[in-house]
Amino acid sequence: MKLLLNLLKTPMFVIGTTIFFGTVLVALFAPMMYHVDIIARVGMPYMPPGKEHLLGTNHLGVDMMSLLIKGLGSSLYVGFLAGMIATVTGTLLGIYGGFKGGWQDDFITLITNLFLVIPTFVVLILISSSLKEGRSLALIAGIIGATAWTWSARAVRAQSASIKSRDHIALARVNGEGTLKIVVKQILPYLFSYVFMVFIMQTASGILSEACISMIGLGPYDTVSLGTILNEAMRNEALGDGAWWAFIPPMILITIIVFALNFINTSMEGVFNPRLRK
Amino acid sequence: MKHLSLLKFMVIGALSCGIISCQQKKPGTVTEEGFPREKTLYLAGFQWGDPNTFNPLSDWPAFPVGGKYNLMYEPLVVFNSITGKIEGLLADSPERTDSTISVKMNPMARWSDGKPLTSADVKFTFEIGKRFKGAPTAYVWDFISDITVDTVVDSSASGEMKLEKIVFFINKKERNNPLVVMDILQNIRIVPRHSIEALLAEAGGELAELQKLKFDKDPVVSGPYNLLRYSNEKIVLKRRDDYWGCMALYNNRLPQPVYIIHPIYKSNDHFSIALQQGNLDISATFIPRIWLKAKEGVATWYKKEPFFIPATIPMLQINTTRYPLSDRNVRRAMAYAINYKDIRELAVSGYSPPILSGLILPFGVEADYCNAEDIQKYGVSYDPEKARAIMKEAGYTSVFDADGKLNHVKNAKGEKVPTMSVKSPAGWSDWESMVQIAVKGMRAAGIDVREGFVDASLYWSCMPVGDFDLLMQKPVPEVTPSKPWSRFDAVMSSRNWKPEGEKMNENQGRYNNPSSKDYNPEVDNLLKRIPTLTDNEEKIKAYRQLNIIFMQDMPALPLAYLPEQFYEFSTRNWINFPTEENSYAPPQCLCYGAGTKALWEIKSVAAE
Amino acid sequence: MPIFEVDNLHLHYLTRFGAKIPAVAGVTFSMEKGEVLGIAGESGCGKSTLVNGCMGLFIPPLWPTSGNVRVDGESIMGRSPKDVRKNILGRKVAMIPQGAFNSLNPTRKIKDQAADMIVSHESNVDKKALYERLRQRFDLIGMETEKVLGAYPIQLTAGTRQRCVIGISTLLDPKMVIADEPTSALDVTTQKAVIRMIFDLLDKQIFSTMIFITHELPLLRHVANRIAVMYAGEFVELGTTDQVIFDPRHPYTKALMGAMLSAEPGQRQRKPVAIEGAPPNLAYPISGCRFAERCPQVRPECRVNKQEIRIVADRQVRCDYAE
Amino acid sequence: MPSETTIFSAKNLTCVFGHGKKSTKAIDDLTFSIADQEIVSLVGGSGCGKSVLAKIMLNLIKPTSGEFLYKGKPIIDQRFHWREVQPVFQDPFSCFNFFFTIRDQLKASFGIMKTKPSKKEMEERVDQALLAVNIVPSEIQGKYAFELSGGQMQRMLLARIFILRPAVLIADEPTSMVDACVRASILDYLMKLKKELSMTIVFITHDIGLAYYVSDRIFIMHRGKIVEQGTPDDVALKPKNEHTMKLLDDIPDIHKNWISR
Repeated sequence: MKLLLNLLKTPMFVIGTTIFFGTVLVALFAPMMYHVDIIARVGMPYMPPGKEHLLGTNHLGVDMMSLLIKGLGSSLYVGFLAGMIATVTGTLLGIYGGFKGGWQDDFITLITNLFLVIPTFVVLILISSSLKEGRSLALIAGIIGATAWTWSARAVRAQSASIKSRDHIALARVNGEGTLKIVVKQILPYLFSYVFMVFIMQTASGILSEACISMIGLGPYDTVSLGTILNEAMRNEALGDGAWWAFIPPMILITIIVFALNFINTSMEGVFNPRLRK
Repeated sequence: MKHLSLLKFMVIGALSCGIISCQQKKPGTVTEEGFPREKTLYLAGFQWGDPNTFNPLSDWPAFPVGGKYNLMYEPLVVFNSITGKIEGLLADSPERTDSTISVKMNPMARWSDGKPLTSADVKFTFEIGKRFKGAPTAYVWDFISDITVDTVVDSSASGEMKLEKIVFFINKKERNNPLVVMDILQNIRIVPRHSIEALLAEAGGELAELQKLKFDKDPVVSGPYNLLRYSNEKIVLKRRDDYWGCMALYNNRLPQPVYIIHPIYKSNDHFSIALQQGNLDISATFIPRIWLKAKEGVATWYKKEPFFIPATIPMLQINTTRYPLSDRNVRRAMAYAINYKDIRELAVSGYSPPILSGLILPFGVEADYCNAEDIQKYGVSYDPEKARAIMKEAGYTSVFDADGKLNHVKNAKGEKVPTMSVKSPAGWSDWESMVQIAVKGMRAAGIDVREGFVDASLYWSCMPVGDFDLLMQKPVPEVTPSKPWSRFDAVMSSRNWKPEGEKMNENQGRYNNPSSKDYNPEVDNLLKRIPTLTDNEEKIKAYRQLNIIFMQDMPALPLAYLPEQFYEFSTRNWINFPTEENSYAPPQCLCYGAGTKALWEIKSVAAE
Repeated sequence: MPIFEVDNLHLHYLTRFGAKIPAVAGVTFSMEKGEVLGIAGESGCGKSTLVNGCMGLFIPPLWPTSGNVRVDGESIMGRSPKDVRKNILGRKVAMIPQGAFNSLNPTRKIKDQAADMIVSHESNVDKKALYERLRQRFDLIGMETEKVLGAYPIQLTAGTRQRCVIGISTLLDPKMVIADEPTSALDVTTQKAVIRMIFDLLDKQIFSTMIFITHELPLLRHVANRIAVMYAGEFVELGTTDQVIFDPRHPYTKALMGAMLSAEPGQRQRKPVAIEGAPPNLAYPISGCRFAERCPQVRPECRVNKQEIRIVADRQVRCDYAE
Repeated sequence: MPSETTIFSAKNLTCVFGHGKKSTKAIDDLTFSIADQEIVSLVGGSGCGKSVLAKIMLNLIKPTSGEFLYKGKPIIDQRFHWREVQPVFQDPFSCFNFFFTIRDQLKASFGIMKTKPSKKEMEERVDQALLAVNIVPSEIQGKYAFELSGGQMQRMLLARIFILRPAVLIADEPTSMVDACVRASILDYLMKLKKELSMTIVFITHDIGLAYYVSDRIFIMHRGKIVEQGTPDDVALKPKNEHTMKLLDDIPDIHKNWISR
């Protein structure tokens, strides 16, 4: 509670969360207020922003505002899902390895290190290019999550190993608490803020990864994400034709989200990390 | 940490975008080492991969040897798509009888080593195809049966002159197709007998051995330019100041550019940027919204829509052997479901005039065969209601999700109809957009089709064996005297019909299976008869008949009219390119077909 | 002239809600060159706050209220933290912190961290000369130079780590050294080694004047010339080591001495006496003696009258009733 | 001979960490016994194995080889063992979880008891224990570990012992993180525990002076071995082993010469 209060007193955190939840709210509620249609053609290609179309149209004459709202939703969804997958997998493995120790820990560390040295973005490209048909948002998120869990595992493992040496774990044992209860009561609360930070970073990097693979044309089919908007704009010469509205807004959105998440993360680090807190 | 590197990636991306856009605004001429800009013409769009060989007898020689480029090796005649006339080059324009087509050789034609270019070279070039099945000229012997040479006396004002007359006999037994023979005269580039015969002897008389030679060191050519050097980045040609045509055809004038450089770009937008920066003078690639580039000095044939002269029809080829595409109703419903106006305005930047149903272009030389009444009666146009009605009538039920998205389609038996996909090369942005719009329309009309963008190599390998549901294609893109017959032939001919999995060079949709009960022999009859017709009324009648069958059966879905080749030029360094107002040559890149003559007419901006 | 003077120094913390909490009040002392002053007190008595004040380093929420600190006659008050870090710390006043682990960066080698110390204060240092200088200094202070300089902090024992910290913080030959509980995290054996090193540095004239802060009075007996006893932000007794250890006059000093232990004959029967209660909360104003609540000799007046420093038996004592 | 009145007895006790070349013997072939109601101090520098021995006594680490008996029997039921043997650790801050109130964590110690008392009784016993270490219960009501001082926290650990009333207390450097005045009071409470609960105490410290004050017997440990043992007066005033002498020498006593300058 006190931590939360401290967080709320950190301007960086407040700014970050405000911006981030702002984007989430837009993604959730804008479709109710704005007629979002990413199918219908409403005008000529690359119509500049104007009264009818606040952000102009894309190369197929589709309303950019609609595309952005829909794309924002997709990107956040992919980010959340990828972050969730990476964080949950990484945390479970990290806690298990860090708390259990022994050969299980060695094995998990080995696997993690192995995955860490593999260039994940290349793997990402290979997997998504081998899936010729039916790349859904969830699948893309799954692929990103599956390549990104390693550094959460590593980070969480280190943390849980250091918490393991704290004396209250020993006290809990002599209080007769079982392993599960110790993990839940004595370790998880300490990791929670950390895991949450990892989750936020994983979400941010998930959004970026999605944008990156969409940028090179390996993004999801049948839907619109901020990355695919950028990709379409790039392929259809928005840049050369001066149609800035086709690529600047999605770029700004991605930057804003990632910066907001970074803000949140940095501010939380300041509050949660005792050494920095001093 | 990882997120930081990704952030950097974004920042770098943003910066590089900014840099590119800045560069585009910066005018100026870029001079390459040793090639004075005012004497160098940059053209691009023909060579995409690394240049391997310049051997005119190999299968895929690099620019400007393969294809219909007239810079190094020349054909007998060229076709001017603007006038519809065949113009002379190594020979004068052909004369046609019922069984022969003949041309008279230009007596002034010379090889670059000074030897005269004679009928012997022509005969040699064609007869290589008779001797070797692997030669590029092998196919011509399906269409001609013999070549003979006579000497005729030409008595013009300047006095009497002995000329060689080459007579091509139409192969009545095999294909009996004078139209293709006409095409052949401008398709086959003549090679020097004296040098190649020697090389062939050195190669032990084996063509395969000869084909291994690269011909990249001062080859013997007849054209106005010769190869200077090449790399993976560009091909450089240098003007031949002793080109025979300067005297014979151009009043002793030289082509303006001393050098022609073909830079090798990898992606469509590079061409656009290079044109706008003035680093490229002519391009043959799709550049969207060309009117926006006018301020950078980029222009094309017309100043307003459709900008280009329509000459070809990109279409969705349909595999008619696969269910449910084997059902004519489904094909017709698809044709009704496509929003052709959106394709015209969005996908091809308005470069296409409004499309009419059928396989005949309602313009230029083909306009005669196009019949408005027939199209009114049998043709299709964008009408989603009609599309739905056809599907319903044919017993199909489309099942939609709550949010209005098509889920699947059931047939009359209640079985789920397989989802169809449209194969198209990934990254070809104009085609991608056409496919997107077509698919959008079909899905809205309750037809279960999806986009299937694939790697270009996969696309090319799937095409001849028919491994597709629908395939984005542009059959016979070149403008030739045989149009529109060759287009019908490419889409509908069952002459070599083979089942899916085996190669077919035409009709890859496997339309009109000769062994099926629905076989319509009239199609092949008409395709066989039209080339031999000389009477215009007869021809019109035959074409009308063929077009009606096409419109009824819809073996393919034409989407738009596009030019033979995109032709964009930049006036930053060179001016006086052929345009609508200044139509001294057809809208072709200055290396191609009848467009080559513009090389003598363009003017360097610096020299003005 | 004294080399280090603290003149009626008052310091306070400013809370987020704007309240001032006085942490150090009316501290006055001066030190001659070559002197070692020990400051003793329990945790939370304001020792560490005083250290920051003595370095002129004020990072919010710590603020100076009044008073002055002079090194070599020059005031070091009223400067920005950046200025203090560049021009005061390490050169005029060096600080030896409590936990070596917290003050060393675990990801960098000792030699790089030592080099930083020099580079951040001097411009245009030649890299080769710099490392030669480091080597000489580490040789001089009796470390295993080659092994230590190339090592990461984690590869060293706690004692060596602390000695490295001392070596690094005195690299620039500071005029004053403040050692803030440099040994309290160490076991007795290591503690001795560290103290020995500090003596060695004093003997080699690398620095000569030092403030040594600890809660272990017996340690001060061996280290300091003079001892100041601090309680709740104030000096309650300041005198020579022998005066304070063997003849304490302030009730708090007496109580501290009573809580000491030692393995000497007869001492086993003398049970240590704990001081009951806790130091006062400085957030609330205190009118009388700050020790009154825990003082065994408390009188009613103590709770009312503010105690001032006076001289009793040749040393300063902040108690009206001390004799 | 181990008997009912022998609390701990060890025979050839060895504990090895790691394996292969990296292995270290933390406890090396120890044989000793600790009698009921005795206060035994384990004294040694860091890394001498005293904390490992404490963990073995607490059954938090299993010895590699040798025999270790509690009241003459090997430790089988660890819950039973923990009802009998409880620790006080060195760093009070790391002994409490920051996410639950102190009071809740004190109550958590009832978990090891055979029959949990009623809620009301639990609260009462916690209050009593707090008062026993001189803390007014309301003072820590709703407070978290980081809101208390080091001395208060260390007393909380002692309060925990007052609640559990074990037969044996393993006090692992309970005073090394607190300052001198608090140290005295902690020692007071230990004595009080011993007196009130007739406890056996194993007191672990690096300060032989401290051991001298509290113990009945002192074990001097060095590199996993007990190098000297005896009564405080014997060990501290008439040391025979060099390691003992060094430990004595390292303490800065007021009266003796410590380091010459």
